[in-house]
Amino acid sequence: MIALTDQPIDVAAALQAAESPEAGAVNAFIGTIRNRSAGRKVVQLHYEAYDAMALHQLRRVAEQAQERWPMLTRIVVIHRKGTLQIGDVAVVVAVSTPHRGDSFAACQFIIDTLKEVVPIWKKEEYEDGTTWVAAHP
Amino acid sequence: MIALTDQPIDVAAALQAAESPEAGAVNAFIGTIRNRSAGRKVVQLHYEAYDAMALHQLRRVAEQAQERWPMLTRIVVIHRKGTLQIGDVAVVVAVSTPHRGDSFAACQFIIDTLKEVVPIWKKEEYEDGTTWVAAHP
Amino acid sequence: MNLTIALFGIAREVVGQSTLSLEMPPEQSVGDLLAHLRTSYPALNNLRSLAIAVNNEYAQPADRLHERDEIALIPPVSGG
Amino acid sequence: MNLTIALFGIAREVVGQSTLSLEMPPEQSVGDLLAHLRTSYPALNNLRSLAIAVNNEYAQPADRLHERDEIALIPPVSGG
Repeated sequence: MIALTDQPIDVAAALQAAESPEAGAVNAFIGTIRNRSAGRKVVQLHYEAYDAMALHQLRRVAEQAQERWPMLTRIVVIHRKGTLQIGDVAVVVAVSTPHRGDSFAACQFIIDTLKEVVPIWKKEEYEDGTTWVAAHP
Repeated sequence: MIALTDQPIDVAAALQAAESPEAGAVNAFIGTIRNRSAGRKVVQLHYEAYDAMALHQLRRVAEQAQERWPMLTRIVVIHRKGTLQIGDVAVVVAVSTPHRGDSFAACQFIIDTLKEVVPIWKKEEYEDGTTWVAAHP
Repeated sequence: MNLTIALFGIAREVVGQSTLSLEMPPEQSVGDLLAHLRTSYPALNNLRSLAIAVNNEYAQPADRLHERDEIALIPPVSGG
Repeated sequence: MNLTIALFGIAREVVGQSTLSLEMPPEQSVGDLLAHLRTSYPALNNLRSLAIAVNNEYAQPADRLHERDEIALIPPVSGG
């Protein structure tokens, strides 16, 4: 299950979608909105996505993971977009494998690669301004 | 939160307990009961625990993780005991950290160490017999 | 040929609009388009990276552009 | 001194009871107890490992046992 949504992410449903009777190990990464960033207090946050390409690239990342870890039984990636508050869930990656080491490695690969290639942009809003994260050197 | 329980584990509640406004990354490992083990069809499974020592050792593992990853903001470990069916959740480990790499490493350390030191024993029940897992060479 | 370029994030703010319509000579490459945009909007040169996507894939500088391509300017991504 | 040993998992099944009460000379070590148990219940030698826990901690062979210690025999663990 690969999705991009402007609604709150149901983490429990995402995890359940990752579970499978053939797989004893589920690893999940949940990215939430921190109250501070680079020492500044964050008020809220906006995620903008290039929807069609973001979904396409998310599917590509999942396919790459499946090639590298053929024993993956389920892959769930859900990314939020729109305006988020502190503590809100921005992204969930959940995978299942028969044995646990593979679940950690595959989940970390997916979130690491997602952050490199998926066209989604985060704008942080502080009490005294805003920044597009990672835009400048 | 460290717990040993004979009731079904509420995974969503465990994850929520791991989240924190100071930490943007939650990593969770969920161990579920597979329908096969070493090629045999598993019917159900029994976990026996030495309760007092298991809780003490679980707390020790959490303390070791906290020493090694001082940036850990929350550690949740819940292990089930008693009779479990295929697909049931046997264990949940969930941790939060400000940055994601640490959350993966700390969560994996905790589940790996748990499996080595915590006095809990798994008896698998097949259609034609039972085995105490890992008991024999 | 007429190219339509979708703009996102800080690139959209720098250019001041969410799509650009450009009339360019035929046989233009991705590299040509990037050079044109960097010249027209110098603030784009302050970004840590700048890529062109064609039909939902990251494109290489030598790739040729075609009028019906879905083109987007991709500033540094920051999802997750 | 009288020692009470809690038994779990396959060790409980091998011995056939969930606690053992043993009368042993004073100043016995963990290693002495393990040797005694392995002799009394040879099937314990088939296990991949066998440890003694004293007061909820894994004990070393040279550790001395005391009458009020909470002692347990720990066959190979398989939690998680």
